[in-house]
Amino acid sequence: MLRYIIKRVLSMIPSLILTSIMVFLMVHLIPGDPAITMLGDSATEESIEQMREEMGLNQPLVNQYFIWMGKVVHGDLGDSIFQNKSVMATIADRAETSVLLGVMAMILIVLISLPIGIIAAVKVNTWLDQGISSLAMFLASVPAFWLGLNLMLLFSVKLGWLPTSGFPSVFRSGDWSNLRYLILPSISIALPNTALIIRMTRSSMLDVIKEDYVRTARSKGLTENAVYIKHVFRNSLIAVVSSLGFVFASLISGTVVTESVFSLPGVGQLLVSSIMLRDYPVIQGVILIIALVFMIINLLVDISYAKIDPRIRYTSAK
Amino acid sequence: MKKSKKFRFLSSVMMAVMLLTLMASPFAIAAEEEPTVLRVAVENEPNTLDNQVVTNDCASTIGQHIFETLYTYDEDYNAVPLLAESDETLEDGKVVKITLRQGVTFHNGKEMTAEDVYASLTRWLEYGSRSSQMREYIDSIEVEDAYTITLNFKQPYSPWKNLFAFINGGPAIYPKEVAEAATQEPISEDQYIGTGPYCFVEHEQARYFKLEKYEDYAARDEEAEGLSGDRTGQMDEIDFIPVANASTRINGLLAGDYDYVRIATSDMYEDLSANKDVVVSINKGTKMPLMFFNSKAGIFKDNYKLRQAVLTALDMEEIMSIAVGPEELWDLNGSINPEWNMFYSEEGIDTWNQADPEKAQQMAEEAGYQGEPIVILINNTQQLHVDICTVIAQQLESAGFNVDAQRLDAAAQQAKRADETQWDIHFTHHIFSPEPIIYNWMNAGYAGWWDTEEKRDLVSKYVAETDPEKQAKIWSDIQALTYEQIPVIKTGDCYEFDVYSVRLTGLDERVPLWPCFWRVTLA
Amino acid sequence: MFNLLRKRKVAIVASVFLIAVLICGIFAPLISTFDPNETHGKDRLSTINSTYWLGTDNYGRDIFSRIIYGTRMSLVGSLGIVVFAVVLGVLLGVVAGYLRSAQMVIMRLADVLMAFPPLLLAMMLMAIMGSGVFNVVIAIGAYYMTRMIRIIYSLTLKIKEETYIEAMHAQGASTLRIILRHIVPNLVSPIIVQATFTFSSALLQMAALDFLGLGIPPQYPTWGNMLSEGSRFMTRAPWMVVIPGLVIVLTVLSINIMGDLLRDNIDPKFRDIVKGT
Amino acid sequence: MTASYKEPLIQVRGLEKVFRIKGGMLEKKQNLRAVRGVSFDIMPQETFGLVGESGCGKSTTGRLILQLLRPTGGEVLMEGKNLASMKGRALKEQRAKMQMVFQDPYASFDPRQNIYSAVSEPMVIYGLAKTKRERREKVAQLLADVGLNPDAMEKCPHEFSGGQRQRIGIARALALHPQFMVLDEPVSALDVSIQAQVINLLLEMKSQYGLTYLFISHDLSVIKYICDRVAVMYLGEIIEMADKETLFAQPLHPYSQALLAAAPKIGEQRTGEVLTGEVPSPIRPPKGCAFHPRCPHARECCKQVPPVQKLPDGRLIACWLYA
Amino acid sequence: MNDALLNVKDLTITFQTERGELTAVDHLSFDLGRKETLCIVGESGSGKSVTALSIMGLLPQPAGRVTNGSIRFQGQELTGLTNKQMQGIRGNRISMIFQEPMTSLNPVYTVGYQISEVLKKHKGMNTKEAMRYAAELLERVGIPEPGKRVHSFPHELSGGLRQRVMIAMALSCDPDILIADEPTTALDVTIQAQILRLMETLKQDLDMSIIFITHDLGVVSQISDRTIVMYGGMKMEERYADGFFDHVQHPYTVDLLGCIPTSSLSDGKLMPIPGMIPSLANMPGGCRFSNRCRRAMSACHETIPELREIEPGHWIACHLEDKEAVL
Repeated sequence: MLRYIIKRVLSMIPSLILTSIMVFLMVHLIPGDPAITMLGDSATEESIEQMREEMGLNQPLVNQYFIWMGKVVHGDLGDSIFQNKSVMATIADRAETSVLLGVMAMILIVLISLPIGIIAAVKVNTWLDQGISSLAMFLASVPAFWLGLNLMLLFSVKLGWLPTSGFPSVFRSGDWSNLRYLILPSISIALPNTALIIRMTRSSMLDVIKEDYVRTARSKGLTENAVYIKHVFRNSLIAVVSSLGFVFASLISGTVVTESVFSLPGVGQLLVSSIMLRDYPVIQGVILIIALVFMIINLLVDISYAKIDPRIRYTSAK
Repeated sequence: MKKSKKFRFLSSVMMAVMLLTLMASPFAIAAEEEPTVLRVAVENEPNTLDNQVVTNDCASTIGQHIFETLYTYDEDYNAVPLLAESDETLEDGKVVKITLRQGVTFHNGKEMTAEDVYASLTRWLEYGSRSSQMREYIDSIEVEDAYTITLNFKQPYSPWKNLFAFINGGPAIYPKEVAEAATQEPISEDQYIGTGPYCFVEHEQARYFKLEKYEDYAARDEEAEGLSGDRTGQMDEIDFIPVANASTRINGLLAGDYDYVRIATSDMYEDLSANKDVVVSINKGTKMPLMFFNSKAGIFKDNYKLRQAVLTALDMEEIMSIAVGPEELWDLNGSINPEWNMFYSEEGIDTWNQADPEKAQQMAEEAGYQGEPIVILINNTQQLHVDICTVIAQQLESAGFNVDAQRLDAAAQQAKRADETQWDIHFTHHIFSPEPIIYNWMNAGYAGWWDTEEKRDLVSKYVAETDPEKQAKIWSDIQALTYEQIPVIKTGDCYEFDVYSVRLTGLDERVPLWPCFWRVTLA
Repeated sequence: MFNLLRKRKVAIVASVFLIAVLICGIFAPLISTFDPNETHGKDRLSTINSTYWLGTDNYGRDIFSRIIYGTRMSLVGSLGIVVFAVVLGVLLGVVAGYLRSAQMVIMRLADVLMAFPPLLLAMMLMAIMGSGVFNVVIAIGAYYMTRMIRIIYSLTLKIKEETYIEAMHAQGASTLRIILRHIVPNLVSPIIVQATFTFSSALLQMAALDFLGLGIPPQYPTWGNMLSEGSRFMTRAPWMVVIPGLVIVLTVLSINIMGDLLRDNIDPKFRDIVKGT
Repeated sequence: MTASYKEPLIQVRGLEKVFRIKGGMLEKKQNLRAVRGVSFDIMPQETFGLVGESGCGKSTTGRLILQLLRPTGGEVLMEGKNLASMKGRALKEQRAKMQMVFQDPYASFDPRQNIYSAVSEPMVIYGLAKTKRERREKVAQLLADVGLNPDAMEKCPHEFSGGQRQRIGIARALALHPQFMVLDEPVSALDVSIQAQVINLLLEMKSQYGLTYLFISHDLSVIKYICDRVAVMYLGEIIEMADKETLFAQPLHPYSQALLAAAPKIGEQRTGEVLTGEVPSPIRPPKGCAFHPRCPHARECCKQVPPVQKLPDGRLIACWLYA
Repeated sequence: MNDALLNVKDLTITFQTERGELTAVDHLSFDLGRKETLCIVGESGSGKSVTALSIMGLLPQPAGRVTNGSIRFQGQELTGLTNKQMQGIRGNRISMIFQEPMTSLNPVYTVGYQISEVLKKHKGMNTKEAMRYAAELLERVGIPEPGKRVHSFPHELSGGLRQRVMIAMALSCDPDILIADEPTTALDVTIQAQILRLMETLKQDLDMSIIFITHDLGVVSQISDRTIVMYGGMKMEERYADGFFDHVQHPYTVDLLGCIPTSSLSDGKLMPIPGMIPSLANMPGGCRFSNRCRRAMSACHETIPELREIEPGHWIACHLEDKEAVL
């Protein structure tokens, strides 16, 4: 297993290098630069030019890239232009929110969509199945900001159960009740994504139901429940896990709208604000980290395949 | 088919998680001797509080609690002393001697002396956002003794007092060692040492700016009123929390997460004024949406007739009623400064708000316009700009102009603006300034580059004049020139408004440009 | 096709709705009552009434006409994205599937592009080229292209192993002929299924981009733009956000229903690959 | 039909094929030696049978001859020309002379094509019939030959039964008037009553067009009915090869004997002892005679590779019993 | 045979399809005695597998339904039982093995676990006991190193070994009836011989009867005590095994024998049965074989022939009267 992991990690390096080149080029092609955003609207042209000199933005792009990559190779993503701390530190501040938000959303997604997906598959082509599929598709097409604002109106303003916005750090304050700040945001992230997992669970189970070993399981006299859960669902786990991995990866970077509605200090928000500020090192650092996380999640999903389906671990000589 | 075992097990876990977190929330036990905290939701997160080199409104709202300037404004926006004790003008305005108050200490305990003021002024003159004009007129600054400082001008420069009172992009007073070390880059957070009623504790990115009451603040003895007078802090701690989304800010106020909310959107005005749990307070300072014309290149260069044609086409009432909405939040006012201000003038405003597309089209043809596309640069992060430009584009199209409205984010707009070949009109706004000379279009280096002979000599006459009445007269000539050469077109005055909980006391009836919270108490 | 529809009644409703949307898109000028960009200051934020069938927005523009015209731009945008994703996706997917050498490079590129969230891509493209339909298509299209490449790649691998492909080799058919006459035609039905799901999620992604002001420029009314403008008036004029939101939801729902219908009837061999994600 | 003394049509010399298969996620690449040095000749108008259990390499051998798979060793001569070294145009010309019929009737047709285009495609590739009309006539003729109604041309494969599709497969193979045809288990997937129809059709086609067959199957009774000479394969090697009569009358190699004994005969209830054990893995084949671990007569010398001998009755056998 | 273990009377099974209701099995009746191997032989589409599935109550839902007739097992009517009640019988009193060993076992569980599932369900054993007994079962069906094999996964075993695992699983609760649906069709000839030999020995040792479904007449002659020939969903002929192939009467069975090549050198040219296997949608009227029967008479096309006992233990459903006409 270790040999496989090492091989996969090594194969990540070319991808990361390719990503870094793409990001660097794109970031520097955007009009406007940190000098402008730092000095603001009324600054004169010469003061901006002076600031560019100071920041070393006038050097040829290639040099700037290799200076940056030189540091990245040693694990230092450089320093944020606007917050006088390292890019890694800025991302670390925000990572807590995004990770906790992602994990809570995933828990909700799994708790909601797996059982419903199973029921939809078991009761295929009944009104229940079509009802569930249509509801799932409805949830998938509800705009995130609309869901977020309405949840906030209902649960925070009218009922006052939950706070409206912000998220005081849990690790630093050690106060786990702060998680209540993330309940509404994670619901508004989870619901649209449940549709994908419900559909995936349903369709992969429908494929497995037709397999011979399901008929064998029934011929052994097992109850319908046992057949569906132990035999059918267990075998459709691979397709489900791969789509869960995909959803979790997209959560890390894709929750910008929800973060802006609930004003959560997440990675998505950091990315948007640093693009607005043209904070080059932070933009490049965040995207590299997102790409790395994406690849790590894919690797974890692939490794879990071996656990889920023994055929993948090793094939017999036959 | 009974529910599958797995499903029953999973749903019970989910319920448990939800209940657990709900239980914990409302019962945080309030300790007796809890320090009073004021929670202010602000509209964005400034990347620095170094007011000398940035003009972000939010940086001034927070900054004015930490740093102080030599002068400040009273209710009617006349400059009154703050850190300064008194001043006298000698040699008909070319020399100004300012004596400082004594016993004023910085947050690090060190007493403020002329040395600190000298270093701060020097750094501001060198790199300040709004010091470029004064930099041409100033000759030197001398430290007379520990508490007096002298400004020597090449020619008389009367606006210095208004400039010293305007903290936004103005000369906030820093300790000597901080000011001397500071360059063009904003000072770092550990250097936020001022003389204000609150000292800077901590800034957590995207979470809050925490300020704490400065116990031995040297307050003035006059009665506190607006920004002037005794600024001793009442609340122990103030948290400024950036919340980008306006609806979220308001919902947070209604749900009790915040006590004070900066800038709500205009469409919420009616509902919020009807709501008895909150107080709506309109900002006294006007906000002028402005169209800047490109005087360096393109079809508007030296073509005042075409600019007048554009002005003729615009129906300001429709623009403001659509873009802002409720009457209380906007006025149709052609004058650059509002009515209650001494620089209010009627000069040239008869050509303002004609709303006559046919005449405009005819004037444009006479001015040699053959339908070339007019590029308007819009900053899409400012919703007000987007709304106004949408209506303007519609009106100009119906007056025969060919409009190419380009929406870009703030940095991209500003970058494109720097290149004169890329645009014809760029849209921004300017907050009210007691000292009109610092408005951007008065500065030749600012994008639009209005730099004509008549303007230069009017400006030099203006700055040389020390008598306020005469200065106001010169200003109305400048306004007349503005309506003749049209460097900018103003679409009216609009007012932002803040909303706060009824439990707050000690706030002014109308928000003084940047709200101040040192007199606030939370019932 | 019709007996498929009969089987699922809800599919009939969906197809009728889609046809209606299509007609609105094509004959927008005839159906809409006002010019979508025409502002009527005084009738601002009015509710549903006789003159403005679905009320007006904050600029006083007629919402009904904007929805009708919005159909055109939303459909064109989504169609552009689908075409971009399908054409490049199929091209690269088949090449990666058939030629071992190309497989490494193309799949590596797909991984990298996959890590780029469409939102970020759109933000950068918009900042570089200014807002426009073209860069929205590329930004979102690139993301779905990578998904299409993966699907076509695995489909090609599966078809390549089929006996009739081996029969073609036995008859001396050239690689090009096999790809064009035997592999691509068999990809058509799974492509159609994946295209329907791409179309519906592209519609949503465009609405999200418009909400962040990165999407199609405001002169062209789109459902996304209307949604984002409406978001500011949710309390004051809820219909401004509900109506476009509803139209998006119903359209996406109908497309997905048709997609499901198609996917359940394509060749079972491909069903496990084309999961409609 | 005993072998005529003409030049053999197909000569297979020491044919080898090694597949590099990737084990599971964790195993490194392994060599699967599917065909381990196979040699035989096929005379013109002869039906040569290849019989053996699954995994013995018989299908692979058929594909190697047609160059659908490139051999990793040995050579295949057709009319004296070595196919293994041919490339591009030359190989394409040679392909017209040798065609194949596949086992699974449902998978051997492109579901998108109707019968007319399926059967006429070879003609298009080789430009045999210029105009569409000419092609339609040829296809109609071929369909009639295989006993199908010509107006079936417009229909698609899924509208036909397994037996009919196998007939269309044969029609397609005949389109280029080949000399040699590889039949890879053509009737194994069919029902018994249909099987007989197709077998008779194959025999008719052979006599009508003077074809030469390589008939691959695991069903001994079908091999016995249709073939002239038979080779028995085990784990990638030919262990016994002889005329049908000599082999079926008296199989000598222990594996051939076991194979014949195992096939259930109609009307007989066999009680003899049964061959035990499983076919070993081709990745790590046993040393020497591959059958020795399961062979009842195995001796110490069987661990060395048995010589291939020609017995007086014309039979080739690779077994130490007869060395 | 009133003390029959299982008797099936007038069993009719229909399938709901887009093209309306199709009859897969039409008024089939047969009995199964103790320790007897009944062979049901027929080509594809003859309804043999559907019959087996209906006995187990595993007809594909919701399409398949037993529209009439009865299946009585030890006096208990099975068609009326609920799914819950049938689960008590499946794998316990009646168990089944299938054709494709490659796909009949769940790839993600060890073979031991899949066997222990049956033991835990019907015998109430705990996991440890069940796994230990599973190893014994594997040994009884002739799998080498059963202790190790019980923990291996299906894909690690060859086709033959997997079929042995299926048999072990089916025998785990000493069922009264084992239904085998073409268990050896997918196997190589040598492995098939091993499995058939295993089933014979098991039948001797255990008090169990077997319903063996196949299309291969060679297999029939190897293991059958009594054989039923089915065609188009109906029973054509039924006879005890002794001298079966010399005394078959029904034209279909005779012609079928005529078109099967044997491995003896002596048999002559194959005589194929003309025409195609009838699909359920367009079944010929009257006798189902009438459209392909060399000796079809006008009566054959109109009425379905009655089942007649032409000699003790030998029934045929054919209008032809005297013996000679048949041969």
